[in-house]
Amino acid sequence: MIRALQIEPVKCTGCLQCEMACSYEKEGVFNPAKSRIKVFNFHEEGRMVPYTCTQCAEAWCLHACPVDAIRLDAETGAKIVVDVLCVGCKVCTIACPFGTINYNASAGVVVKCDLCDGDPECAKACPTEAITYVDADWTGLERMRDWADKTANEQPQA
Amino acid sequence: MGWHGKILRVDLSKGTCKAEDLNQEWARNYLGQRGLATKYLCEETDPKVDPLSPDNKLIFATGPLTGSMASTGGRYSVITKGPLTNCIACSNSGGYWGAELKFAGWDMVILEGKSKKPVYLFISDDEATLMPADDLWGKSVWETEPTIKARLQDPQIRVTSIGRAGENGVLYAGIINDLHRAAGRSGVGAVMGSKNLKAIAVRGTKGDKPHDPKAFMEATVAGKKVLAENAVTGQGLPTYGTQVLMNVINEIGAMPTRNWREVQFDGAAAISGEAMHEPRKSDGKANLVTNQACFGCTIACGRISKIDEEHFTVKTKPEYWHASGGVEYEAAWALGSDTGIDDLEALTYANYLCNEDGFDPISFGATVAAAMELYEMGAITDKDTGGIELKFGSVEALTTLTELTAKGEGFGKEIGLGSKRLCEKYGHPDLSMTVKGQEFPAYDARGIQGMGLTYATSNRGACHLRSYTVASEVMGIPEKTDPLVTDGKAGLVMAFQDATAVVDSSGLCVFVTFAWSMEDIAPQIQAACEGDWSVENLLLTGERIWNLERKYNLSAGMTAKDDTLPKRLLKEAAKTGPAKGKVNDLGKMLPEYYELRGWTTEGVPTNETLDRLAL
Amino acid sequence: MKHVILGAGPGGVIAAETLSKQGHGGAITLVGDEPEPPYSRMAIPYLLSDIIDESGTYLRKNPDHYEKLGIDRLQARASGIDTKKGRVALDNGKELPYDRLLIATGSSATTPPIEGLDGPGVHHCWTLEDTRHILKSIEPGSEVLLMGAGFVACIILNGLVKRGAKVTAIVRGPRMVRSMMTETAGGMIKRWCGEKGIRVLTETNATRVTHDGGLKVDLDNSETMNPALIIVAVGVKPNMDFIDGSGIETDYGILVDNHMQTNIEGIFATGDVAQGLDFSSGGRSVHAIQPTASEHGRIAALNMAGVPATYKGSLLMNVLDTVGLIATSFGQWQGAKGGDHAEAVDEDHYKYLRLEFEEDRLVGACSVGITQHVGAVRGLIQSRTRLGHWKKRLVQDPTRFMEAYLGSTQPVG
Amino acid sequence: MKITLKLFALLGRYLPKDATGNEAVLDLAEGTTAGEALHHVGVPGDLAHLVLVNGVYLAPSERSGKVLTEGDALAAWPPVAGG
Repeated sequence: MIRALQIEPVKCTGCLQCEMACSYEKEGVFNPAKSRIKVFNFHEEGRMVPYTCTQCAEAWCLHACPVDAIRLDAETGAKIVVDVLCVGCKVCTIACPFGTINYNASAGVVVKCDLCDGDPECAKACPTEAITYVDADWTGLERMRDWADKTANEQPQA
Repeated sequence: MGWHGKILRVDLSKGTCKAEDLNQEWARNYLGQRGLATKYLCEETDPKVDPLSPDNKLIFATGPLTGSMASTGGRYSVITKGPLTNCIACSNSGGYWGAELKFAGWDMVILEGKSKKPVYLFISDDEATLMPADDLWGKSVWETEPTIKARLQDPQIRVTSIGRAGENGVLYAGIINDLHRAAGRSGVGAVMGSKNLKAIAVRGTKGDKPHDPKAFMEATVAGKKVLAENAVTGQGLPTYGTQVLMNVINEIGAMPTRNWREVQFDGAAAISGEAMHEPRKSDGKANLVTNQACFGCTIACGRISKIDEEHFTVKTKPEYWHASGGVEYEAAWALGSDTGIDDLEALTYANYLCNEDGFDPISFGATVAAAMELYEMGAITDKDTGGIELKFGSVEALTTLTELTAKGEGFGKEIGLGSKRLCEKYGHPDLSMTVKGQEFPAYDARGIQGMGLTYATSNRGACHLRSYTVASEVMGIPEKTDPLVTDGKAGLVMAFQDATAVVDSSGLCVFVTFAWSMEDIAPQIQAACEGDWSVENLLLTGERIWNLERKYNLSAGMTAKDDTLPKRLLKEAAKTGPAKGKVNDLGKMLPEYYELRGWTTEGVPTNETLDRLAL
Repeated sequence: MKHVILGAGPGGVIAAETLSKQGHGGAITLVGDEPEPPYSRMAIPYLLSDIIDESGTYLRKNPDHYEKLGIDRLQARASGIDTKKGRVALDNGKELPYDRLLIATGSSATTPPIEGLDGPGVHHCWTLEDTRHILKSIEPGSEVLLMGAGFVACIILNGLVKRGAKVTAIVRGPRMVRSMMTETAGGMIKRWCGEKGIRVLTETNATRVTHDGGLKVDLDNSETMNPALIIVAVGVKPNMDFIDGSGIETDYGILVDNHMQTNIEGIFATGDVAQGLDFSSGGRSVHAIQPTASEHGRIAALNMAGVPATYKGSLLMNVLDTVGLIATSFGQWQGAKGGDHAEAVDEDHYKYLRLEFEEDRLVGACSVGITQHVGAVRGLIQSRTRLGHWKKRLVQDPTRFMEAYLGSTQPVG
Repeated sequence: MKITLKLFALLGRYLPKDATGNEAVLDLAEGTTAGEALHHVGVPGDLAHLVLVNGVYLAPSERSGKVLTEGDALAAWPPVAGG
């Protein structure tokens, strides 16, 4: 069963433990600036919204990559950047309509969520279960897909 | 690493920014943040300095756990000589700014001199630049922060700034980061204003790493588990915030009311944490929108509120219809109980204004309360107030004075000087409910005896955050003691003072101590830093910090005479509740405290004590 | 069913892969005129910068990739199409029969009509072969004259600088990257280049190139240069000469409908050579960019395989790295008729963002120095999301676009 | 015998339906102890961390011995703290 990150903004307190866990896992330092998951603070609404790659089926980043550096992890469904192949051209960063694949200038490659090989650190670090790793069917994935359709450059066929 | 080993020195007079190495020996002796910055201040400035002169320095300091995965590891402190108290001032704040400074690669920022023109400091990793702020001067925190972010084109930049209160010399002006987190007490914002420094904006992308990553992750995971499983930090604080105390403290008869004339407030329930959850009659919505955490915090006690749009205070001001930091217990008490006001929406509005223009709601509310008493007894007249009817319970008086104080206009100018100066001016110094010039927080020392000693001996003037014996005397943390007796309180206060000095120097929030003992904290610091950070050494460090602050104050001109309480607490007995008939028995506790501290009867640390602490 | 794909760039390769995945049961022939395995021009600047070797530019890394998918590769160049008989004539004299044909022949770099510019020492930077020539011709201290200051010119600057070349870029027009950046952004990039030691001469053209004992270039500012090498990067044009007389309708490129089919049934076109539906204008444009090529390829292949797929149009978007300064542009970055905009400029820190709106919808953008979450700009444009009250916030601070995106599409309050 | 019961914070859910705010008046038999009164409304003993009778702290060991009298205010909280 494919699992996915389920994010429930209403439960998020904005502590950024997820960003710390992510950057620590991926970069070896506590550095939210390099986290693949980002919490956005909607001060005026009083809401904190964690956001990261939804590993969308469209895989805009993967399709746009000119050098085959973004691959599908068949086990987790994650779209993974192969660092040694990525040349840092950044085409994926403009192609992904969710804004969740980003260029890391110090490394010269793009970075994105890879679901930590099926054991996401952000979900483990979240103290309020605002981020959980659950069966894909349970997530708000349907809503995300609806939106992806709206964004898609292909019209759904009747 | 714990420390980056790098501090930023900014000479505002010359307009220069320089990196220098952190004094590692001092770091080993004073840990970080409060302790370490106090050491720098003591070494670099004359304690007799005029706090608002260019010769005073202003230090923004992080702790070794700031910007780490330790729960609550996001604190920073502002250390300077305080204009409200003429004592050492150390104000601690959460939010996200402190961690960002750490991620930019700095342990602390020392600001000296005075800029000719308004400036703000922009720190982007290794680069620090002073930028013109002429057009930001005169703007509130709520305008400054988004303007700087937009100008520098990075929504991820964190800003700490002063509002108009800091510019206008409100003596209890604070420094506000992330719109509503405050280094609130003792007037650190007035010092920032006196230096023509509007803000410090930081963007840090370098990150931070503990000395022993594996041990650190184990220790912090264990610590977070303890917080989650503790009923106070795992449930009570996230749900009700500090405001859960309103009914508790009122029930035990230690709720200072109407400038401490009474010890119970009949409107307490209406402004309590419970009330913030209740749907309002007017619009069916609760005042509380959500709870919010500061950086790294797995407790998340922060209140995010939204004022009823139909409430008369904001009905014609849609700019206040959004969510923002709501009232915490101390603010609700000072703006509410102490002024006799039980209108939660009005208190939220006043609290918004305090954040918006950067001033301490505790000192402000308490000063208004003192003014109300002076007004009701005829010492202050309509002529003085410009026609404001300063009666206890008057919402209009409170909100008008909040607006005037923010802007530095009319009677607001006098309110901005604090209750000590106000009461002296109008001939009733005894009615100022202060110690060393700083207004009390929300615990009546007649109903909680230990807090009397806490206030009298606090190095930054009356304050609950230097030794929160309420935890023991009221809540039974770590052990229940009787709030009405003085026995054992000297030792209790001293233990709390030293432990708090450690926590305040570490990067952690003092609220962790509701669940963590020093045994929970030590392994986290030990794994983050090099050196010996055993429980024993930490507590010795705490005691060293306390004595260093004491030495600073003595050099600044304080004496044992300043370790006292207003006459009202020593002579006027509580009228109701369990403490009925009681005053605070400071006279019994203080000598015992001096002795335990290893101080002379004049409150001066003996040479033996200083030697023991390597001071 | 015989599927023939002319052109082995990203559009052609993705089309071949898509056809293979559809399991159409026929043959797929991928025709490319270069000897190397299919590669990406987007990667050439990084070859120049020595970040990768030639194999790093290959579109697919596994040597068996095409074989495994049942894709036949053929090195040849198409010279004509007989649409009646369904045959493509090749430059090796052979003919290739097809049932479905995809023209994905891309574009070529152009050379301006300047005397002597067709001689030795003058190269494009478009193919791997070009790149090899360039790498052979420069060494530390070499003077290089770069003609052009557009997208391609900018992205190869880093490689030239890294190899130690002293670069002078000349451009006829008044600013750099005028086809994707506003005047302010172009000016910023020019200033940045100056700071990195690159000489950029705007409103300057070469009038004559001579080759007597080394290159000599006369510029119209009366300067004379003796570069070791001239690189010409002034623009590209679709490769479609070979369809002359075939009856396939063309304009600037080959005209295709929203199924990527030309006016002739069974013949499709994609990528740089195709003039297809433009998301922003609703008309038909050539968007010679990588994302469009890959989207085109996929849609065309689905239709070729009999799976009806309708294209919603390509969105113009570019990302440019000029010696470390990153810039992007999206959609109607020059603004929409009757629309309005938000702009933030920070010359000191090389940061710039301009958002173009039509009512409360984002229709275009242009940025300098912004790398995080830029894809959300595309998301907002392409979903035609109504921004509501977020528009006002964006006018105050356009850099909050990611929040605006989340605020308009996610349940935030 | 009528007493005032006050249940705060998360204990609020154990208040009788006719409560106003966090208070309710209980009519109890003479001789009812503080412990029995809390049990009467269903407050689990381990959740009642801070129990006050007329503002005075009652240790857990004293709850079963403390007999309430007419007009007493019995207040209880789960573990709480603030600052």
